[in-house]
Amino acid sequence: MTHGLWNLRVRIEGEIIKDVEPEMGYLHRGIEKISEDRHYNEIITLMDRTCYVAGLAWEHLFIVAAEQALHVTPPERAEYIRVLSAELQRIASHLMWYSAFVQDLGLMTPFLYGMRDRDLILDLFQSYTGGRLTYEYMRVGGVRSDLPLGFTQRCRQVVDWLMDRFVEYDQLCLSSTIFHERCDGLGVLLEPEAVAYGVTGPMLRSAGSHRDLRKDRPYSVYDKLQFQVATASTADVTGRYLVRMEEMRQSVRIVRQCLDWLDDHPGPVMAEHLPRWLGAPYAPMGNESYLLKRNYPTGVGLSMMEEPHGEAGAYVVNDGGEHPYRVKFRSPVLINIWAAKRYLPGYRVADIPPIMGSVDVCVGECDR
Amino acid sequence: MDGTSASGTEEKPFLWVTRPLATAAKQFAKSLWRPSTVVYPFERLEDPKFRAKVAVASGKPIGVGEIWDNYRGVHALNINTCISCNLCAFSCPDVCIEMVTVPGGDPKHPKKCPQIDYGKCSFCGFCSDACPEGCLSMTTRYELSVHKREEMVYSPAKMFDVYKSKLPMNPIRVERPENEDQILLDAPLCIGCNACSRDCPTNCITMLDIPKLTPKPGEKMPKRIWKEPVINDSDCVRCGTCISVCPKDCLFWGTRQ
Amino acid sequence: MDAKQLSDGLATRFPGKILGVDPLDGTLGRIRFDPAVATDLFRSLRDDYQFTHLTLVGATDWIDHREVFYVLWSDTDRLYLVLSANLPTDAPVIASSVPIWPSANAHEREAWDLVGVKFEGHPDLRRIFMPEGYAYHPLLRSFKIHEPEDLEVKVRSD
Amino acid sequence: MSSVTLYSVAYSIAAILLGGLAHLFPAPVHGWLISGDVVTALATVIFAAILLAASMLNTILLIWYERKLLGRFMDRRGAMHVGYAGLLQNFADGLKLFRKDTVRPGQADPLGFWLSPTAYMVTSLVIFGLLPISTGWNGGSLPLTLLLALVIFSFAPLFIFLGAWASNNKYSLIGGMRSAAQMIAYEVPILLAVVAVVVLAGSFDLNTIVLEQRNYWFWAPLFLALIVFLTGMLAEMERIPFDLPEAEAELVEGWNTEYGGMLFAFFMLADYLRALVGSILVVLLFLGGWTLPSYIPAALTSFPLAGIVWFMVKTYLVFGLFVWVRASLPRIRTDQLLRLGWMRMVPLALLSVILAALVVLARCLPLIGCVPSMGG
Amino acid sequence: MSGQAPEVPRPAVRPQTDASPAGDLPLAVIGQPGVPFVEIETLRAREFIPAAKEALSSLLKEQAQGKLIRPVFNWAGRNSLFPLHWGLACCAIEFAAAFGARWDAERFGVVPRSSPRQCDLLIVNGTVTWKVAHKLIALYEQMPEPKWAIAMGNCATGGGPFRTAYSVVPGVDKLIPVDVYIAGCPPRPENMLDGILRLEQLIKERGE
Repeated sequence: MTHGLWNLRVRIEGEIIKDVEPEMGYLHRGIEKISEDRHYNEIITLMDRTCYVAGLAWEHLFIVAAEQALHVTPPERAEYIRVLSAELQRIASHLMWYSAFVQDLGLMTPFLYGMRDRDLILDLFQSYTGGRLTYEYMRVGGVRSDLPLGFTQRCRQVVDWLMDRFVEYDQLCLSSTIFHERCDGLGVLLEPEAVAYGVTGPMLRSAGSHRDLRKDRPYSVYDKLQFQVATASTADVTGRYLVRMEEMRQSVRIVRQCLDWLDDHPGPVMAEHLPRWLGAPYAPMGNESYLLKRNYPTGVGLSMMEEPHGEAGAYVVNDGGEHPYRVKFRSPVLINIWAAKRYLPGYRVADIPPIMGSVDVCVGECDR
Repeated sequence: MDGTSASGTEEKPFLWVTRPLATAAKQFAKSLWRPSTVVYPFERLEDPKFRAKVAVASGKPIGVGEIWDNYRGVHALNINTCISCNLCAFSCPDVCIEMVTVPGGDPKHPKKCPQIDYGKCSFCGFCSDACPEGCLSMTTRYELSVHKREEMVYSPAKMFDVYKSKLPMNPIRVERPENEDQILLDAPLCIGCNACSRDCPTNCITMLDIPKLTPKPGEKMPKRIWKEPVINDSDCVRCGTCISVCPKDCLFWGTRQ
Repeated sequence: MDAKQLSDGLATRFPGKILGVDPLDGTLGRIRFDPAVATDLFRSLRDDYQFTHLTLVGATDWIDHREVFYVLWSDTDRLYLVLSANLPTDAPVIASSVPIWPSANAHEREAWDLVGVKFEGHPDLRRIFMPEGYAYHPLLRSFKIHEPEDLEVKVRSD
Repeated sequence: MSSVTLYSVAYSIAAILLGGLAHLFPAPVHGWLISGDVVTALATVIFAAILLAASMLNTILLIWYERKLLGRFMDRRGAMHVGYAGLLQNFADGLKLFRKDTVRPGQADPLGFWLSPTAYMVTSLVIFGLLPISTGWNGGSLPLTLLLALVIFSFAPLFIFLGAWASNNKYSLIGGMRSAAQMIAYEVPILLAVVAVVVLAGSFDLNTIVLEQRNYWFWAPLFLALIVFLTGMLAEMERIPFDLPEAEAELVEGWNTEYGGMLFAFFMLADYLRALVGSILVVLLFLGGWTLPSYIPAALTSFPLAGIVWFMVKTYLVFGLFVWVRASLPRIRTDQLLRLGWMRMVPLALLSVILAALVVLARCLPLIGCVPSMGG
Repeated sequence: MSGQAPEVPRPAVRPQTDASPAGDLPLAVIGQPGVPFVEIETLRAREFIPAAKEALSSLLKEQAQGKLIRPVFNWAGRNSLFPLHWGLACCAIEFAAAFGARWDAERFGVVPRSSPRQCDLLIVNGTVTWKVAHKLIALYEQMPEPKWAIAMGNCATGGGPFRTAYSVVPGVDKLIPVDVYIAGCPPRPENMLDGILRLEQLIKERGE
């Protein structure tokens, strides 16, 4: 599959799927284990690689959990920059999904359009984080650096351009009879079943649910931003397409609001009063008994976020040391793939690529 | 609950497949003269000459600008200003930096500079953020393909060559927090061995004489030199070398009251 | 519904089995419970308190015991609830929550794979990430990771 | 111009060669060498060689053309560094595939595995001997050229299925079965659309069909048949949107999954040969072949080999249409494809046959006695 | 942030990294010798590939002494490298971006194919875990000669940031012979193209 490394065992009768068994773990890299041996800020380098199409969203996820566990509050400007990054990342991730999905349908051209327009967003990321795919941008207590000069203007240019391109994408897919023939009524997963199977994100919202953690449980500064939750009622592949397209438009809306706010409110992007190993470069810590003597607060951080693929979660246990004691992630993709047992049987073998393509699989995050 | 129903009312099939055909034809006409391809070995994105042509969609430059200045590529090392503080090696999450001896130090103080194995480096920039002297920074060079695994290890001299080639360097300097922790001394444990002062890369530790204590009756006096390190906080780069060399673990991080 | 209400309600239903409630930012709190009542507690939470979503099941190894935690989401209250239960190291067994929340399937397999917590009543408790037949549970604290020894550079012979 | 034909060119080359050669031999051999039979035999061989070279060259050019065109549709450049504008790219690909190791899977059936690509290639090549490119530039003007070409054209599913089965790979087999079903399903509408053309032209001879289009090209009265024929040809060529035998997302590479090296090159080349044949057939049947409308200035139509030039221009434009479709449409599903073939295309083709009959009728109407004779 | 500290059991002594409390539990990770299924596969690849290459090259030396043909085939081979369409991890995204509109690797005749039988080049673009290692070897063995391999990114080169993990192969050159290494995490698409160009250079110099 174009979406990465996983295996779907399918039992078929003729062309009809009877039962499926997803097989994961081909990209299990022990990120949770490695995290236990790393400083909080160093885990960010792993976060970018956990979900390689939505690195900044996962950085945000982990950093919020870590801040909660460490009792650190970031300045508001940093929060806005994080939300801006997460929303741009949502657009980039959805564009990547679009590219892979249409390729599964056999459409070559939109794949290239999607990648081309995604590169523009990656250019924006590169201009302020310094990386194309792995950003290492957020830190406990803020972000690494402020936005460069002229960034907001460039960003507005890009999102304006993207808004025009979304129309083009719809013309290539929605306006095609073949697309509807291929996608309508496929992979139906109705809301009660989706809830029972723990499916989240665009897959759940395509079934008519309004569940979006950005609205339901506003984290960061989402309660100050105006946007709507994209939903569809068909619960099929077309519905997921529609929800993601609308989400990109809503993300552009959020991005514009964030840019307006950032233009007007300069300020620091890093919190003050951080513990030694968070605010400054790492250095030998010395005898651990001194560390215990200082009695840093312990804590548990739980952050749940609406990541492009669905609801992601991070659970961080801080036992007062320089490394977290335990880091546990909730991967939306793992559960969304798992529910294939529910939404795949009954369709044809040729329907597997569009249905699984509409799930938006990112194996790195699924296997961790 | 405010939600929007993503119905996509604007785009409905019109005459089966004519709309997508028209869209593709439009793009064909647009990219006939200049597609958005960067002809890589001949045109390079980081070259200012091509910035107006690339980052484009079909010949129309958008979102371009100085996007390359922050790029984190190969490191440039200024050997001359490196103080061998070891901070880059400590801050590396991937343990890819090794401090190797370079000529130029005195015999007591061998000069050590970072050697980076790009086969392990994840280009996170923590090392250049940590560098207190700004001598290790990242450039916009990214071509790193080699035939042999050994060629991926960049020695200090090789990184100095990168520095001398005057590539654009990552301008981001992460500011150090104002209320940084200082290095404190657990005075009763100190034996005055001078190790911290000897190895301090910035020479900010001076050993001062302290009054000799007379043991109380019945108490055994530790064998020690009657000196104690005093650290000049304004010069200290917080590299922790003193902590790691201290034989008695009597230095630690803390806030001076 | 607030944490007090919920914990009081649960305490009356399961006397002596709710071991305490810790506050946790952004959630109703963290309820520690006795693993013996796991199934009943889950059913009660789903049916009586509308915690319809099971978001996360995970486990932590605390050397002297293992902790299983559940994160639940209530659609009516829009709040998270964290449950946690301590299991002894020598017999880390708890009743599975798959019959109540099917979404726990993959999570519990992962917890078994990585931390070695057994879920009784799970329909298909196999390893999920590591290959079948792998001998260890890698997220136990006693399992050490280390720099690979065999990292010397190899040159192709021809 | 009209006197020069491909065969006459081949014949004169053979005569010159043999004449030169004959001087080296004594009289009996000399006489035998310049006798008509020998010259004819050699001329035939040369004729075939010219055809082979021309069709191969055109096919390779066609692949290049598609890659460049597709690149522009996708806002990129396509092959451009190997040779001028990537012209040598496909030669490099072919040479490399020729040079590469050919692996036969251990469980594969040797005969079918080796035979099918070769046969597929050969059957695709043979058709070129039948297609007229300009006046006199064809192999043989049989009365049933069109039928013969289509019959040879429809051998392909047999060999594809054979090769797929012989590979002993489940993806190949599924791909081969899909391919066979698809090709057989679309034979019917194609033949019906051809019937419409034949009704209008009154002949199975491609030369006659082209000549019948002197006054008006057949696409105007037979627009429906053209649509059916184009769709059917897309399915026969297994191009997007009908490339499900090679659906990469579900079947690795379809029926040529196990083929590598030269055998894969055969399959690839034969695919494009068939694409070329399809485009040529569209031009011959609907777009007037090498003829041009009378309002085109004579200067554009009377230079040497103008017929061939215009014919190739038309062929490449038609192929460009196929590329355009490939660039903008997704792939459809097997059952939808078959439903489209049987439920939509066959009735449309039948309708177009009726239309063609009506056109013929309308043409006859002014003639005396036509209508009563039909009644009686 | 309300600063409420939920009660977290603080371990009395933080486990030290070097001392193992469970002494009898070996430090073994699956990659070390003693775990059969990977080992067997590894050995097979290690011995099979050089032998096959040797046989092929000796065959070539005997038959194709021609000075004319070899360069032509060399030119063809290096200008039409078909990589396997196989995405592993992060680098696969950049691999895809290199085939996107902006970089368009097809300019060099690099066209990804899905079937290993039609490929010349295996670009290992991502972390290789022990679970997938034998599949990687199988794919490499299915590719017909002559063939090349590129280790793209640090994970393929030496395990990258995950090399300490229990499930990751520390470098794909433990499994298959690698011709060109590309450093980067992940490498930019330009960097990947640079690697392919370097491989072309290598083929030109070294022959096949």
